[in-house]
Amino acid sequence: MTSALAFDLALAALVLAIATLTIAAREAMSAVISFIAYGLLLSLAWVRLRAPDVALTEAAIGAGVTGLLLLGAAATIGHRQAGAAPPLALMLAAGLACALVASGLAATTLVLLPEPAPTLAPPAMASLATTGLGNPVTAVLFVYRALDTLLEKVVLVLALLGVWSLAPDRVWGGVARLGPDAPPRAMLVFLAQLLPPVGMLIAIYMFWTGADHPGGAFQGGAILAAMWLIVLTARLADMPATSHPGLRLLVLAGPMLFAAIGFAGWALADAFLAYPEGYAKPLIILAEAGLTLSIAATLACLVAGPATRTPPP
Amino acid sequence: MTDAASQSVLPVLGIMLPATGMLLMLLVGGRYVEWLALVLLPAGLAVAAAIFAAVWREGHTLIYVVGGWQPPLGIALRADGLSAAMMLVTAVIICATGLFAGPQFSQPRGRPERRAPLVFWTLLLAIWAALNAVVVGADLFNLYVALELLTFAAVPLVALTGGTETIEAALRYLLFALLGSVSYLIGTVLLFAAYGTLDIALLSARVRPEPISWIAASLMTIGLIAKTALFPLHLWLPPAHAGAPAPGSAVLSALVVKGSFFLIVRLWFDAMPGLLNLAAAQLLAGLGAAAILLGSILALRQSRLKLLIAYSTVAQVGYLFLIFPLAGAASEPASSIAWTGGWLQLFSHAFAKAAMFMAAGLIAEALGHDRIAELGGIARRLPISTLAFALAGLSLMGVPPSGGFVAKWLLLLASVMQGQWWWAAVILLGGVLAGAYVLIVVGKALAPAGAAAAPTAPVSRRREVVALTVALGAVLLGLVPLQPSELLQIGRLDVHALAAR
Amino acid sequence: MTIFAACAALLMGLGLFGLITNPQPLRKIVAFNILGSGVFLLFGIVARRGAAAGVGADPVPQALVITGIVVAFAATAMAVALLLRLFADRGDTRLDHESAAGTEPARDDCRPP
Amino acid sequence: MSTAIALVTVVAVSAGAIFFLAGTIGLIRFPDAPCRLHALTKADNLGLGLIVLGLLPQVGTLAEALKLVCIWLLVMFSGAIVTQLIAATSRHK
Repeated sequence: MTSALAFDLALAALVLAIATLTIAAREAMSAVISFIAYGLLLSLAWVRLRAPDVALTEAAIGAGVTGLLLLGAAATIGHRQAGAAPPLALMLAAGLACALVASGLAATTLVLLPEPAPTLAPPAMASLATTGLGNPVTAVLFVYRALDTLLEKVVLVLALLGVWSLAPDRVWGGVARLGPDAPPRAMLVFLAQLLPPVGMLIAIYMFWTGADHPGGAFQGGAILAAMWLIVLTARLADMPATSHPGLRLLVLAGPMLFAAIGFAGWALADAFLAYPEGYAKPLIILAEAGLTLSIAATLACLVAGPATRTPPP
Repeated sequence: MTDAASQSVLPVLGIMLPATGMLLMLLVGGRYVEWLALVLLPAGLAVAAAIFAAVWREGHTLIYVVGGWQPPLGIALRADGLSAAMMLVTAVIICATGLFAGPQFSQPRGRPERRAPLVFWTLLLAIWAALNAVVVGADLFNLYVALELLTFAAVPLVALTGGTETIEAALRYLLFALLGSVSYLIGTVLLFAAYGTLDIALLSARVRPEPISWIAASLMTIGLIAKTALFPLHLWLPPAHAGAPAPGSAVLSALVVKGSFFLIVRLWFDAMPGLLNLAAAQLLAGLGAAAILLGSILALRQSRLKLLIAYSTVAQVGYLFLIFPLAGAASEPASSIAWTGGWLQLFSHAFAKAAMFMAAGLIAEALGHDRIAELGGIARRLPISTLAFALAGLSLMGVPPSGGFVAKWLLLLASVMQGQWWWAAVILLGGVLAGAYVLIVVGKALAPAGAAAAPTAPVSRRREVVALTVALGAVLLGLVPLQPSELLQIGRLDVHALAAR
Repeated sequence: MTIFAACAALLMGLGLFGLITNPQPLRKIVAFNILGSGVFLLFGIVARRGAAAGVGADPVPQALVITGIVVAFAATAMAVALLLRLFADRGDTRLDHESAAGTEPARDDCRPP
Repeated sequence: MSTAIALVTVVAVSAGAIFFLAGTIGLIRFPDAPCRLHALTKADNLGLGLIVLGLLPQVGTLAEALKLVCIWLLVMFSGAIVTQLIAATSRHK
């Protein structure tokens, strides 16, 4: 037990140290790089908190895709970013205020939370059998609180629309720029030829296993997105135009399929987003399959950003 | 919540109809977007009207348990009298905005898809879905997702047609909104940790006045205040609302900021009814009063019409917060009077502000600018728009006959009845200041055109009529009887019962 | 668990500090992500405290965090896109320009075709 | 027998950890990018290899053992390529 405690202490100290580095870094690029390391370490903390699903999500999306996005931004903006630091007095005041907030929150979580802690684990586990799933987190996401998940998919699509809408009028529907204009290095091309088959396999496994074990559509989708981005950066495939009907279908198919399953539940199982008895697991896997593809497309497009070139004729 | 309730799928339709409609629009793209809007706007209005009618007829809350999973494990949707009224007002304003924006955001025939129309219509429907989700949501985390949906629909709308300043305004708006979301989320997790549920009805029975609920409530309120742009977190609003295209500004000012305000009320009156004490209520209303005075004074100093209207939103939002001390006290009938007055203020401001932004948009379109000093002669060129602006102004000032008058009168009455006369003073002073900034604009508009007046571009008569109709809506709200509305009490927690408990 | 609770609170404080004091919007966005991950960690602690019925952590807060992480990513993507557009238009990304809206003519509505 | 297996694990994992430590010190102390990469990749690939080797006797099934080996191979593969890319980029500057 003590070795676990020591590990947790070391992990928490390391997470905090890297977070401090991230905040204090002088250059945006250094901040982003340490942020990625921070995200990966944080996913270890999630493992320690017995939340492997979250750990995978944090590593794939929180550190991976977010990191990619921020790296791209830092590379574009570069060093011309020397905004003046606020005056020392303000820094001190802000520091004091934030220290107060942090200690207040720490005190709240350490002292004020009731014992025994209220929990929804028993009802969630009790109903797990009726869903046919083995992973209670997937059951919460796709059965008990499916409306949250559905609306969150709409949020993701909306974010993509918001990003796309920042394209200038004349290139609307055009192609986003990914990576530098120079031809890709041979090594990158090699990576893009060899890694994606493996990555796709892992992504499919991740989505498939999510019904019963840690994993699911988000994590699988994020890995798939990363593979697609590698292929696109290596120019092994063309970035599709944002007006391409196929791309739009890919982005929208998952949420629409999920919504359709929801309405089917209304017609066949008495409630919106309910599943007919015995069909819950296959329907959820169907929805997750669609969502994995859509999440992959959406995440990749969010990283690629708005169109910068006119669409090919 | 009262016990009487009936199952109805209508609340789900209220969210999913615009949400799936928005996805469909993005899928089909091009000219089909407008055709879809032509179908979806009336359909959504019909759903809102059906909910309104059902709540009105049955006299109790509509409930839908999503997927058949009862809270606390599952999520429920609840439409009480207030939700029904909010949904109806939202639907009417959205449809009017759609009519107003129709000619402005249309795809040319036989040409490649244009950016602004596609983005505008999808965002309009997304805002609608989000607002409906906010007003019928009964689960604090589900409401968080709804709030994010609202933010993500509103921010791109700010940057839709503008230049660099509007991008900056949108970014600042996003940062404020995200900070607000995080603060709300901390409160949510603390409540879950303390009481084991996120369902508002269950929470209302479990929450006790103890430190952790205080901390959670404060954090959530601060977050929501940032999204509502209550003083002193209002800095993002004027550039954002003034920078959006006119129909966008109309929806943002009339509806979007009200979504997060609605949640503050849900939180204090429905989720944690035992928590609202005198000090908290006075603090919130104090910020509201500061917003009324500061917003109005800043509006007076603006040189651009759209910024003036945006600062007026800062001020008018302030009135809404008077609901906390006036309706929170358990002294009938003053409490019910204030409750009705507060919500009437919200509805009439929605109509008035939408009309004002529409009129201002048309004026700016005709002149090519919206500098107040150079508005001379516009009343002769665009009499309908000027009339719409003036009528909407009546409601903001609180002059009869208008919804704003009834709302402010009820609030005034309630504050006098409860001996909180200082709020009455603020209401009156705010009315005078509103009168001043409306009259400045109307006076300039009525003045003869200067010698160097630029030629004006033609504007669509149809759009002017829409603006005028919306302004008339604000006036017509003044015809509601000067008494507490029964509809708005449906599903409201009984304050007396609570005090006795 | 106590350790991670303290860690979560400190992360939130750090993130907030960065969000307030960092002059560069990109680093504000990074700070927002740290702040957000601190909040999510708080969910994780609540989940862990709710361990029961044979699972090591209450699945409900875990699911909420997964939703939250995706929403936070969407927010980051939108903020970065706005920032890059600002940079492309103006060559810097400072947000301390006192809104020039007061002097600019309204670049308001695209006129109907 | 089990003691011997445990001993192998302890020795291999400790050796792996030492390699990681050396790689990290190299990353921090070496003067320029190629040197740092040199230290990092050599030490990390070997370090990870030793750790995987040490863990192999501890897993129950063949599938899990394969997963461990896959991790090692994937890290080596992507590490090698990314190192090349970083080196090429740093030379260009």
